Amino acid sequence: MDFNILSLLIWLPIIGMVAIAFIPREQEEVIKIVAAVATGLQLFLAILLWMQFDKTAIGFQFTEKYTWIPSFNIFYTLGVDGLSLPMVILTPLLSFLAIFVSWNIKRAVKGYFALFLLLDTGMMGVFLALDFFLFYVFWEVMLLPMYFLIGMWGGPQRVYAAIKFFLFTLVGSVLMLIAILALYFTCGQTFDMVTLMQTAPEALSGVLWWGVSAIKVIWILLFIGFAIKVPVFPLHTWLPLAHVEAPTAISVILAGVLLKMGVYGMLRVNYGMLPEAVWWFAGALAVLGLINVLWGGLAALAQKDLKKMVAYSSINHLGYALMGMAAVIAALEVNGGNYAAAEAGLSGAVFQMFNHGTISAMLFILAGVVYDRAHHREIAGFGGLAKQMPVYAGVTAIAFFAGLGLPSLSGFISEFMCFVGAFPVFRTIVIIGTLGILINAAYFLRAYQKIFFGQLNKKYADMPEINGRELFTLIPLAVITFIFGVYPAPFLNIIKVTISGLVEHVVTLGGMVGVF
Amino acid sequence: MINLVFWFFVILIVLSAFSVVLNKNLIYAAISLLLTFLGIAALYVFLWADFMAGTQVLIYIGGILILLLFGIMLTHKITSVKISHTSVQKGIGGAVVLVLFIGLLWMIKITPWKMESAMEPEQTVNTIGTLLMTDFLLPFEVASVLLLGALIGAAVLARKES
Amino acid sequence: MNIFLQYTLLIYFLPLIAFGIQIFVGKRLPRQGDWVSIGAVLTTLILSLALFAGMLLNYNPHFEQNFSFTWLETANFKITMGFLIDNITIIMLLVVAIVSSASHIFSLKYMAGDPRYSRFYAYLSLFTFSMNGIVLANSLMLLYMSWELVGLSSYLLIGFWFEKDSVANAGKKAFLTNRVGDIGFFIGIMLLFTAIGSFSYSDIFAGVADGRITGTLLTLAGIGLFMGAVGKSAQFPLHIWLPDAMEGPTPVSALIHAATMVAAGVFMMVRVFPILTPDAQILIAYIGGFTALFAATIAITRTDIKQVLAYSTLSQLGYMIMVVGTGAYIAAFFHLVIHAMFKANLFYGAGSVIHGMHHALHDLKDHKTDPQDMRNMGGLKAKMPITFWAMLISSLAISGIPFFSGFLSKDAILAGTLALVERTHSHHLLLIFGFGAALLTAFYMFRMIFITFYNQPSRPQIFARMKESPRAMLIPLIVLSVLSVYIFYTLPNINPLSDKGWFTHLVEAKESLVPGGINPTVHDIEESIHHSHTPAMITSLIVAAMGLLLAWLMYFKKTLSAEVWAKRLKPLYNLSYNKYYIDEIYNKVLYRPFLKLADWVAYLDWNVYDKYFINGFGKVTVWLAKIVGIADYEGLDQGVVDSFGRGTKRLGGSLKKLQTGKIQSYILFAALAVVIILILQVL
Amino acid sequence: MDNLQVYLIIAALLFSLGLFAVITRRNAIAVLMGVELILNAANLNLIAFARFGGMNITGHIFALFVIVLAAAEVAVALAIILNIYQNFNSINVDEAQQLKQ
Repeated sequence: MDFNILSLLIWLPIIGMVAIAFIPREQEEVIKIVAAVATGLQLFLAILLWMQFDKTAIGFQFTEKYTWIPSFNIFYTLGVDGLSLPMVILTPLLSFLAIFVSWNIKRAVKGYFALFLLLDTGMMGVFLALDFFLFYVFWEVMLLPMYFLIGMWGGPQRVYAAIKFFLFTLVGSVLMLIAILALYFTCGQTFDMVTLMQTAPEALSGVLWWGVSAIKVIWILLFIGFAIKVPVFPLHTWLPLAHVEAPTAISVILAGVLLKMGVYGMLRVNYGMLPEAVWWFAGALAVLGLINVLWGGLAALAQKDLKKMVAYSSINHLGYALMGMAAVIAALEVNGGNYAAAEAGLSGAVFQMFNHGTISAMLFILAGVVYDRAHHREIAGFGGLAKQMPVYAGVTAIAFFAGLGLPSLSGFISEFMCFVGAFPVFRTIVIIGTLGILINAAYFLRAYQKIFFGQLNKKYADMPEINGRELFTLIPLAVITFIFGVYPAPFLNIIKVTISGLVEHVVTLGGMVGVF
Repeated sequence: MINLVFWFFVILIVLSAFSVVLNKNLIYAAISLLLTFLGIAALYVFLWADFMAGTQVLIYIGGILILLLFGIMLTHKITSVKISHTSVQKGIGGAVVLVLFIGLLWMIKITPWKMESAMEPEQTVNTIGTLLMTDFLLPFEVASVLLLGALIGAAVLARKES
Repeated sequence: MNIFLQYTLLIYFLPLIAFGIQIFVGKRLPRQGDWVSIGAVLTTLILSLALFAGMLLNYNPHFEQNFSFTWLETANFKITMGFLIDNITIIMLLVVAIVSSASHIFSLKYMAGDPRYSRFYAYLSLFTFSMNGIVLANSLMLLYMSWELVGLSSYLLIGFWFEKDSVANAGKKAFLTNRVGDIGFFIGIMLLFTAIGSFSYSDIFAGVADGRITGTLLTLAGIGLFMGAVGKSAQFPLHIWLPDAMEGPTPVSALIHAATMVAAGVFMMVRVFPILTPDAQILIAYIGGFTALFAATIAITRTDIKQVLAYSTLSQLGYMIMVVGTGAYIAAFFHLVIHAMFKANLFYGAGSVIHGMHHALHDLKDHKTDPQDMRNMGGLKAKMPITFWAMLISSLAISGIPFFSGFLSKDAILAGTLALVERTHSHHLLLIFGFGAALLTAFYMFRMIFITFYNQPSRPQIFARMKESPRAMLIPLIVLSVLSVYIFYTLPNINPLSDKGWFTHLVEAKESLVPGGINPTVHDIEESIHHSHTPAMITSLIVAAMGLLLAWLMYFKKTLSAEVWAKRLKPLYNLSYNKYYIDEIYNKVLYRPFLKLADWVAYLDWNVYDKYFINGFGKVTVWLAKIVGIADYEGLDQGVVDSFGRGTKRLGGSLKKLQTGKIQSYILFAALAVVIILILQVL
Repeated sequence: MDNLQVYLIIAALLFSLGLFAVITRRNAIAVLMGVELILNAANLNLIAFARFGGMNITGHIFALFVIVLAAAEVAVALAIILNIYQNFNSINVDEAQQLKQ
């Protein structure tokens, strides 16, 4: 490829944003079309990238490197590998669909779409940046539009929700910044992530700060920073509120992309730069995953608000990914060098990350569809809608069953792989964790029954069926869920080399156990 | 003799300048200003600046002062005897100005002026002309544009609204 | 391509294609597309028959074909999928195809006029597809996936008339109860995978034989897999969903909840039998045996015709599970096949009766009377002769009367159980379970027959409007009745008292693969069965006859009054009538506490943790800010800064006068400033 | 007479007087006269420095430009004053105090 496709991917939305800035605010249709075109082109580029991506190559591809702030050794470095490619495809896909989801936005259309495109740039940048400083900048770029999008276009408690979201995330990014600077100053004054992955383990080994291993300190800082995004219990309470209050499209992005940054960040940064600590922390990670699964699931079961239930289901689902991530230590010598389990767990986590992106996006869109019609989200307030809206009921069934891990839909495989991977090392935790699949089923079926089964609620006897635009946003996601559920190999082929490389990385560099 | 002439002009300048500032009648003030300008033109001659002296007389007296007089005439009903005005904040103004003047004097006194002696030139017009057309061509042109602008601006501003 | 692969691929995917067509365009097709599904299922029937014929013609007891492809892989982790075709598979495919075809045809009339007619056929096709997946799977992975899909189709079909709350609840209950079992199943799979590194049967068998997983772990793995079977085959304590599942349409009950899906658990246990350790086997035997008797005791007090059949299904599945545990697992498979035929037939018969009742009630405009309640029937023999005969044959079969198929397999099961007791000289309890259930089976089946088809009609006005069901519903009854006759399973042997025949030859028992010789060999088992065959047969005949006699006395001759005996055995009757209060107990002990826990978690999370802890941070910060604010305002600000401020204000007040708007003042001040600077400079 | 300081003192005096006029006079034209005095003071300095700095003609040129500026300034200022007069019927500077608001 002879043009900088990654830069284009990042900056296309900004171009769209500038274009929108020049359109008079009355021209709402034009603004929406521009936004759709910008994200659509971005999606096209992402697919092009996917086509050109060399699945067998090790390391980063399509790298770009330009000097940015030479005095601090800061570069504008971009690159993509098997870990980020799924997210690079998912992000524009969800952004593109989210534009259509927000087609009915009434207030301040211009500002909304401009901020949305800025958010898109931020998200894309986080996944593509290979320079820590750049990474951090994009991380923050993403935060601000999100704050406004929730705070200005959200529900009744939007300001509270936005501030909560903002504060939580800010705490996380501050800790992350400290960690980044710590890495910068201890590992040869570089922000280059690829370099750091090679040098940090050695540079940090044996370093003690206040009597504690520097590796542990940095790991914890980074972990908290990313854990807030995931979100990991007990740092999760911003999520239900933000999800409930945010407009539908923003919930989609929040659940579909932003939450993934936590997992992505952990795999890229924590696992990449501090592999020794993986061994130390994996147990805690598995336990946190278990708590996420059970706590999120039980909380979801008790929710009365559909969107809140879906929000808690996100906590529940990402718990599986955490368990899968913890599985990586199965490959260590002391655990029997079970590479199969380690790869299963890690691939499962990455796959779960992607699947949760598509599935939870569907769930939020579906919740939005019914909210648009009924203007409430009380699960018990519906009833019998299957008769009135059969197509909607069918699509919802796909999403719900994907959410509860039904085989032939993608969620199953990733959960399965996470469990299978983590099982050899964390037997008890996984066995307790399998309760999660029961709880999953319980809350989804309960909600499904209350909304769709029983006698039709008279109030909704003339509720219109899901319309073409809404279906257009749902069908691609449903198709992806189904295709990867039936035949996941194409996805796993993309991440295969990177995952085995990461396992190898953690094993060889994390093998220096005892350096603490 | 020359010394005497010189001091005469100095005294003329000082007196007339005071008159400009203090005279209650504007017409008188304007005429005093004319004397001041004349005295300064004379001092220019003492300073070997013959061309500048000529310019001073021509522009200040022939141009600016006439303009001022026109202004005075136009803004006061000529019949009114009260072509005069009062002053404000004389006390504090005077004090400040006085202190400032003393400061200036003191500064003039303590500064070690670097002097360079030179011969009196035949005339300065040639040199000035050459310089204007070479080194200072651009400022010269800008000045001419400025004058043009001022001309038009003044005409536009002063025009009575129809 | 291999001919077997071709056939099985067609069998596997045709119903799926039919499902796809039906779900998307079914409504727009002529006749709502029922012919698509029926065509697909009949084609699979023909293909299954072809496979079956091929198997019989080229008879080979060790026939086995394995096809697999890599489904997903990473560098070291790999999952393959594929088909395992052996004799068991082919027989099972045929069973599924027969019962499914019958169900499709039966539904033509039974479901006619339903607003979601095409949807119904779509779900049936989905079920057939999923069930065939279980049958064909060559690995636990595909088995598990199909297992869940079967659960999905069951959920959809039970909840087909979802407008009724009890129906929707039943569907949910079925799915969730199955999931409980699936957790165990899943753990079992993970235990095996962790030890062996593969999901496929052949690898697992090889791994177990190699001793890569032994002892307690292997027992746990076996029990884990069995938990899956407990869920799907509705064994105690997860049996609660099956009676509720009768809320679904009757063809569904016949297909899924009597013949095929519930037998999937048994099928799986048959498949994985070689890896079961003795401990696991004993547990299986007890659970199965207990369920057999337990369900039978409930069945005797049911008044709903489908409920009787549901509990009888539980009981029969218990038999199958029990015999897997005793080691004679071929008998379990045998009974599975035979049971599928006669139990489906019983359900279709019941469906036919209900259909008639429903139409009669409809004519009467009576919407209160329960068309499934046997107490509203009686004397129907005269009105519905074909239905009656079909049900009678099936009842004879299930009761284990000679000349009917059930006798053969039941006999084999009881013989297997007796053989275990004789081999081990313990576990006598299993005999009580087995023979007790046999007695009760005969009793409750004929109770049903007598109440429904004999005696005087209890509601003459309904009776007057009853008529035989249409032909489409009778064809399955006739076909399945014929298949309930012993001769089909024993050819070329025609001795009705012996189960020897093609079937027992066809499926050979596999040796246990558990290392260490702790399980008896196939030869040992067969030897002991041979010894216990005759006593078991005689005993079973006696108890069946007793049960039949009792039913005859009570419900036909009425020399023994059912009411009087119910009063005499009041506590027992109550227990049975209330299904041992299991649902209530679960509700109280599990379900409600679980929901309460969820509520509690949600409350803790949102109203305690978030409200007090997280927002507490905020509150503390705000509070601190306030304190700082007060200190800042009252002390620093008012005290220190404001004095500056006040001074400034005063100064400003005075200086304000300076702000005159007059340029001259400003210039003056500028000059003043210059002066001040000057002075400062000098000083 | 051949002494720089004398000229500077005169210029300083002129400047001070000009400033005084600017500060105190109420009539705009009188203020303008004060400005003229200040400009003349500056010019005088320039020319004096030219004379005692080795007869550097650049000083003259500079003074020339100042004169030009002064002319332009007076023209414009008078025009403004006329305008103000038309609006307020007075050219007393302290009456035109919109700046205060």
